[in-house]
Amino acid sequence: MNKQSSGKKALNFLGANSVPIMFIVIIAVCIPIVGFSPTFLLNEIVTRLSRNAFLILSLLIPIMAGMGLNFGMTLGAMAAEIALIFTSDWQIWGIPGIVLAMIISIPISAVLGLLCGKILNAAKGREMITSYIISFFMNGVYQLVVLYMMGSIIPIIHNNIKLPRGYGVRSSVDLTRIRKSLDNLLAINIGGVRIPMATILIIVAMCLVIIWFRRTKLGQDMRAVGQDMEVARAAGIDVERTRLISIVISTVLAGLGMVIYLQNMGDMATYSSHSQIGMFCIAALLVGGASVDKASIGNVFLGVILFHTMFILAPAAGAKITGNEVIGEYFRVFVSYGVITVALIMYETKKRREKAGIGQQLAAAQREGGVTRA
Amino acid sequence: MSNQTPLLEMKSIRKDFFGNQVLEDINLTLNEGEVLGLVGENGAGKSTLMKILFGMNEIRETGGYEGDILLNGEKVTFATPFEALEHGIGMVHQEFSLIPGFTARENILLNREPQKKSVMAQIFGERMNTLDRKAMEQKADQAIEKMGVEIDGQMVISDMPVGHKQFTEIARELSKDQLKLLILDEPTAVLTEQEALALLDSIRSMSAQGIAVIFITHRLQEILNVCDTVAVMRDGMLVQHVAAAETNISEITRWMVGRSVIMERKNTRPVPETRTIMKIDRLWVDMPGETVRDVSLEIREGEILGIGGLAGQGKLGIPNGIMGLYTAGGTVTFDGEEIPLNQPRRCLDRQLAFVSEDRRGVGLLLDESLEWNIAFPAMQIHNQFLKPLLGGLIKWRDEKAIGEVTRKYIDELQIRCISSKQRAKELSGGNQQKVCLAKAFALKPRFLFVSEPTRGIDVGAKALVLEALRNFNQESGITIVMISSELEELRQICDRVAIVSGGRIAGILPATEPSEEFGALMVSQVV
Amino acid sequence: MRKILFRVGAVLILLILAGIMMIVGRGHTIYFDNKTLEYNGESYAAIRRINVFVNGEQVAKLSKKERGMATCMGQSFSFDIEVIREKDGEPEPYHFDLSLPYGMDGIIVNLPAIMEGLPQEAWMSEFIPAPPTETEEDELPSDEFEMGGEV
Amino acid sequence: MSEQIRTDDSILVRVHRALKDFGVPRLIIAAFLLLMFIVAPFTGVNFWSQVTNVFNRFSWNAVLVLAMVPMVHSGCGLNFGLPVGIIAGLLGATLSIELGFTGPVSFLMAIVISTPFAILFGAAYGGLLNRIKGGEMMIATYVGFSVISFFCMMWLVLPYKKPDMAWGFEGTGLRTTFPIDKYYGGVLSNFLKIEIGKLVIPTGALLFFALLAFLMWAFLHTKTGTAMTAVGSNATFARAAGINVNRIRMLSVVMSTWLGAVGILVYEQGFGFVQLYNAPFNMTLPAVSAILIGGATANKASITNVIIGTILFQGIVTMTPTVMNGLINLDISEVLRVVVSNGMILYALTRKTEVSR
Repeated sequence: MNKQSSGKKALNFLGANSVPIMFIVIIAVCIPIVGFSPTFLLNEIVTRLSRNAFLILSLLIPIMAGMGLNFGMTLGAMAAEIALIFTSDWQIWGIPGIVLAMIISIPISAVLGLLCGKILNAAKGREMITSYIISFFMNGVYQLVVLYMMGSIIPIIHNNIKLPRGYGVRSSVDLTRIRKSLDNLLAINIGGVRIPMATILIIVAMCLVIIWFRRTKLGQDMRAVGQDMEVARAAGIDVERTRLISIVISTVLAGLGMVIYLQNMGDMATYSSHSQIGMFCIAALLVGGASVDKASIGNVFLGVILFHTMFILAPAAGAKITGNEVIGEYFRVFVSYGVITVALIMYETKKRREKAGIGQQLAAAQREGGVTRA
Repeated sequence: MSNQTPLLEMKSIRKDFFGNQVLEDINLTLNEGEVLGLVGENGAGKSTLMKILFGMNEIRETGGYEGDILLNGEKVTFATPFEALEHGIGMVHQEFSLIPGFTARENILLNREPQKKSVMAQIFGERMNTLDRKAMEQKADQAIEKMGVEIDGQMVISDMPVGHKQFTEIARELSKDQLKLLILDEPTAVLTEQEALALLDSIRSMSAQGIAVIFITHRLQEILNVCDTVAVMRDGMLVQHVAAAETNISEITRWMVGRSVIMERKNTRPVPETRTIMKIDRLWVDMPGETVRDVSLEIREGEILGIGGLAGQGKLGIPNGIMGLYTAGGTVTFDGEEIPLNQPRRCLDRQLAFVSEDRRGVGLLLDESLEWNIAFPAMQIHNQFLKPLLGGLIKWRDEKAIGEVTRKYIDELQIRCISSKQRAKELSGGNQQKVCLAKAFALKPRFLFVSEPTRGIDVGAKALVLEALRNFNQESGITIVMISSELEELRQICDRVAIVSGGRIAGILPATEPSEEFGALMVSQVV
Repeated sequence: MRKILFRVGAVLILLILAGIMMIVGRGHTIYFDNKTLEYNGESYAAIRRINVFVNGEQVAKLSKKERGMATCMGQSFSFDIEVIREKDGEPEPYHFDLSLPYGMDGIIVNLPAIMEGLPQEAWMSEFIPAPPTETEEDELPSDEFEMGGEV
Repeated sequence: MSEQIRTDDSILVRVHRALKDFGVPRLIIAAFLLLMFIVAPFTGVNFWSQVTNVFNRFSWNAVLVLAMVPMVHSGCGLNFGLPVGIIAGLLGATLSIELGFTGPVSFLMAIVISTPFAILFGAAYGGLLNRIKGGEMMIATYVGFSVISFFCMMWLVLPYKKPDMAWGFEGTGLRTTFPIDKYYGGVLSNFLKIEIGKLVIPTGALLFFALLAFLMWAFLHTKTGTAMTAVGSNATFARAAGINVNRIRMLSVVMSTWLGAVGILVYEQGFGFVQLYNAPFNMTLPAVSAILIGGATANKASITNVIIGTILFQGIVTMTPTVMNGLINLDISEVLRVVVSNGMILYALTRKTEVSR
C-alpha cells in the first residue's frame, strides 16, 4: 500500500508536467516533416493566440472558485452569437458593431450564467459533468430561440439572415462587415508577422484585470470557497453567492471572448460555432499545464501556443505521413479529448491519494518503538 | 475573585434532545480574566453546554434550551455563532476550520481582511475592494504576538505541523478585538509536550490581558497547572465547581466517573480462566480520529471483554483495524493461526464477525430490505440462502430461506417493523442496531466484535441489545469483545474491561473494580 | 444609495455607448446611377462620363446607364464627382454632402438629377435587393457532436 | 418512531409518495406522450404506423439502454462511457463482414468477435474507473470521446478491404455509413415479424431484448448479482461483508461494455446501416436519459426502468415530429429531443442522492 502510493506519487509528478512536454515533442517532430515557413507558422500562431486567448481566460475564475473546468462557457458563446445576429441584422459595421455586440451579449450571458450557477449550486461535487450537460441542454434552447423564434417572434429584418421559409436564422451568418476590424486596428507588421495590437492590448488588459481580481476581497473569498466550502461558510462567507458570481463572470467573459473570436473568423456557423469551443478552450488550457483545480495566466498562453501549433501542424503532418489529410484532423481532435481525459484522471487520483491516510507514519512510529504522538 | 458583575453567568441551563435530558440545571459564573477548567467524561454534557453558549445551530434545531445566559449582567441569546462572536465569545473547536492553501495570516483574518477602497467597489459592491496585505500582516502578527507562541505567519497551513494549526486557530480568535471569552475544546489533544506547555503559557498571558478562558481537556494535570477554577460535569450535571488550588487529580477523577447510585452488576459470574483465543500484538490502525498506536491484548475464549476509553483515544480503531476496514499493521493471531490484516474476507472466513459503530455508513444497506441486510453477509461468506441451479453452476438467491431467517431474528430480537421486506432506513435507530446484530448472528461467528452497540438508541432498546449479547455469549459460548464509551454499561455485562488511552492499552481490570480505577486509567496517557 | 446611483450610472453609460455605436456604426451602401431620370415632366439625361470619388479615392467610372457603388458608416456621407460631358472635355468637379436616412440599407443616388440640384426625393431612392432565390437549406442543426471544427 | 408513521399511512399519503417516487418530469413526459397518441389521429397521422414506429425504435435502442444497468447497480453511476462498448461492437461488425460472413451468421459472428474486444476494453475501462471512484461520470464521458476519436483514425488506417465497406478508390479506410442488408440488416426485426394492417411488430428483435433482459434479471438474483447491488447500495457495507468491491465493479463495467457492443449491433440490424466515425457520439446521451426517464437514479436501476424509459423516450422522439408537423407543420422534434434528454439528465444530477456512498 505504502510503496504503491509513493510509486503513484512519482508517476503523478511526471504526469503533471508530461502534457506540455508531450506537446513540445509532437510539435518538434511535426515541424520538420511539414516544413512550413517560420513566418507562416508565426503568423498562424499569433492569429490564433489573439483569437482564443480571451475565451480561455474566461475559464480561470471558476477554477479559482473550485468549480473545475467551466464547460458552461458555451453559454457565453451562445449569447455572443445571438448578439452578433442582431448587430449584423441591424447593419452595424466595424468596431462599433463589435462593441455593440459585446454590450448586447453581456446581459444575455449574465442571465444564462445565473441560471447555470444556480444549477451548479444544486449539484455540488458534480459541477463539471453538470455544466457539461447544461451546455447541451442550453444548446437545445438556443436552437429553439434562433431556429424558431427569430423572425417569427423576435423581429429579424434582412432576408440574407432569415431562412427562406421566413423564420429562423440561416446556418451561417456573414460577418464580413466586422471581419477583423478589431484585429486590423493599429495592427503592426514585424518581419512579415502581422500583430493585431488592439486585440493583444485587450487581452493584456484582461490579464491585468484578472491579476487585480485575485487581490480583491471577492477573489480571496473565491479561493477560500474553492479550497474548503465548509470552512468558508463557518467564517461567514456566502458560499453559494460566491460560486454563483464566479460562474456569471466566467460566462460574461466567455461572451466577450466569443465576439473577439468570431470577428476574427469573419463568418459564423450559427448552430455549431459554440458547440466545440468549450472543449477546445479547455483542452488548450490543460495543455498549458493547468489542472482542474489550479490554473494560471501562464498556462493560458503556453496552452494556446502549444495546442494551436499542434492544431496547425497536425493535418499537414498527417497528410505527409499517411497521405491522408483527414487523419490529422482526427488526430488533433483525439489529442484534445485525450488531454482532457488525462487531466481529469490525474485530478481524481490526486484527490484520492490526499484522502489516503497516515498509515506509513504509524508504521514508522512502530518501528521506532511506538513512542510518538501524531 | 473580584466582586464586580461577573463576565459570564449561566443560570439553571437545561437542555434535552427529544426527551432525554442531557443538561440539568447548570449554574456557572466566570469572571474577567478567569481560567475555568471544564472536565467530564464523554457525553457528560461539556460540549453541549459550550454549544449553547456559542449559539450553535444544532441547539436551535433541537428545540433550544432553558435558562438564561448573562454577559456582563445583561441577558443574551445567540441565534448564530456570529452573534456570539460579536459579543466577544470565541471558540476553538476540536476539528480545525482552516483553509489548507492559505497562509496562517490569511486564515487568521479569514473574511475579516482589512481592505483598500477601490472604484469598482462603488459599482459592484464592497467585495471588489482589494485586500490591504500590509494591514493584514500587522493585524495577524499582533494576534500571534498576543498569543505568545511563535508561528510563521507566511507559512501555508497545509505545510504546518498539526500543533501550529491549532495555534493559528487560537490566534484567529485573539485577532478579534472584542474577544472577552475564549473557549478551548481539547486544544492540547493534538499538541506535543512542548507545544502543550507553550499553549498553557499563552492561556496564562491571555487571562493576564483580561480574557477569560474556558479550557476543556482530559489532561487533568494541565487543568491544575493553568486554571483558577475547575468545573466537573457528569451525566449532564455540574457536580463540582471548586478552586483548582483546593483539589487534586484523584479527587477530580472520582467526581468525573463516580456514580451517585452505583448500579448493581448483573454479571456475577467469575472471570473465565480459559485459553487465549485471540492474541493482538503491537497493532497500529490508521483510523482518522481513532488512531491506534500500539495495542497488545489477549482475549480469552468465551469471555466478554469490554474495551473502554475516552473518545478519540483509539478504542474504535481496534476492531475496525482487525476486521480490515482501516489500514492496520502488527500481528493478530486467532485460535493459533495468524489472520492477515487489511482483508475483511479472511477474518470473516475465520468466523469473526463485527458489528460496526457506524450503523448507517458501514452496518446497513439503508435502501434495501431487512432480509437483504440480515442475510447478505452469510450468503456471501458461507453460501447460505442459495439454491444451486444447473448442478451448482448458478447460485440462485433463495428468497424463501432468507425470509425465514429474517423473520426468526425479527422475533428473537423484537425488531419493530411492518414486514421483513421493509427498507432498513425506515427503522428507528434501536431497531437498526438490532438488525446489525442479527446480521452478525446470522454469520454464526465464533468471535464477535461489537462496537458502540448502544450509541444513540433509547433505553428500552439498550437493555434489549445488551441482553441479546449476553445470551448469545452464554448460550453459544461465543467470545465477545464489546467496545463502548459508557463505562457503566461495560461494567454491567463484561467480565474484564480494558481501557484504551492514547492509542494504547492503559490497563485491564476485572469489571468488579470500582469506577474510579477505570477513570484514572482513562486519563492516564491521553493525547 | 450612492452605490445604486453608481450602478445606474454604469448601466446608463453602457446604454449610451450602445446608442452611439448604433448610430456611428450604421452601415449603408450607396449606389451612384448615371441614368436618365424623369421628374415632373422634365428629363435629366445621363451624362457621357462621370468619375466618382469618396474621400479622395475613385470608386467608380460611370458611362451612360452605369451604376457605381460605395459603402459608408454613419448617417453623413460626402463625395466628389468629375463630369465629362463630351469626349476629352474639361472635367467639371462637383462636391456633395448628403445625410442618409437611418432606415435605408441601400441608397440609390441619381447623379444627373442631383447635379441639377433637384429636391432629395427626386434623386434619392431605396435600393431593394432582389429576393433571394436559392433553395431551402436542408441541413438541420442538431445536438450532434461533430468533431474537428476550425478554431 | 418512523415505523409508526409508516404503518398508519392514509391512502392519500401513499398515493402522494408514489407520485413523488415516480418523479414530476417523468410524469410530464408520460402525459405528453399520451397526449401525442391522443392527438395523432386528428392530425391525419395513422395511429398504427405510429405505434409501429415506436415498436421499431424501441427494439433498436432497448439493449443500449439495458447496457446502463450493471454499472448503475455497482455504483459506477450512469455509463457515459457507452462508446467504449459501441466501438467494440463496431469492431465486431466490421470484422465479421470483412471475414465474409453474411446473413444471420454475420450477426452472430459480429457478437462473437466483439465479445473479446468488449471484455478487453471493459476491463481496462473498469480498472480506470476503480482508480477514480467518485469522478466516474465525467471521466467516463471523456474516455468515451477519446476512444471514439482514436478509432476515427483507426477506421481510416486499418486495412479493411471489403468493397461494401471500404472507400472504393484508395482501398483503405472505411466509409462513414454503409448499408448491411446483404449482411445482418433486419435479421432480428424480420424474424417472426407480425403484420396486422399498418401495425408491424419486430418480434425477433423484441424477443432478443427480452432474452438479454431476462438474463440480466436472472444475474441480479444470483450470489454475485446480489453482491453487485449491495456494492452499489453501500460499498463500505459490502467491503465489511468481505466483498472485493473493485472486482465487482470491474465485472459490472465489463458487462455494461459487452451489452453496449451487442446493443449497437442490434441497433444497426434495425437501422439497416453501420455508422462509423463520429456516429457513436450521439448514442450515449439518449441512452442515459432514457433510463433516467424510466425512473432510475444514479445508483438504482431495474429492468422495468429500462423498458418504460425506452418506450417513453423513443415514443417522444418518434411521435413529436410527425404529430407536430401534422398540427402546425413545424418540426421542433430535434430541439425537443435535445431539451428533454439533457433536461432529464440535469434533473437527475441536481437531485440529492439520498444514499450515503
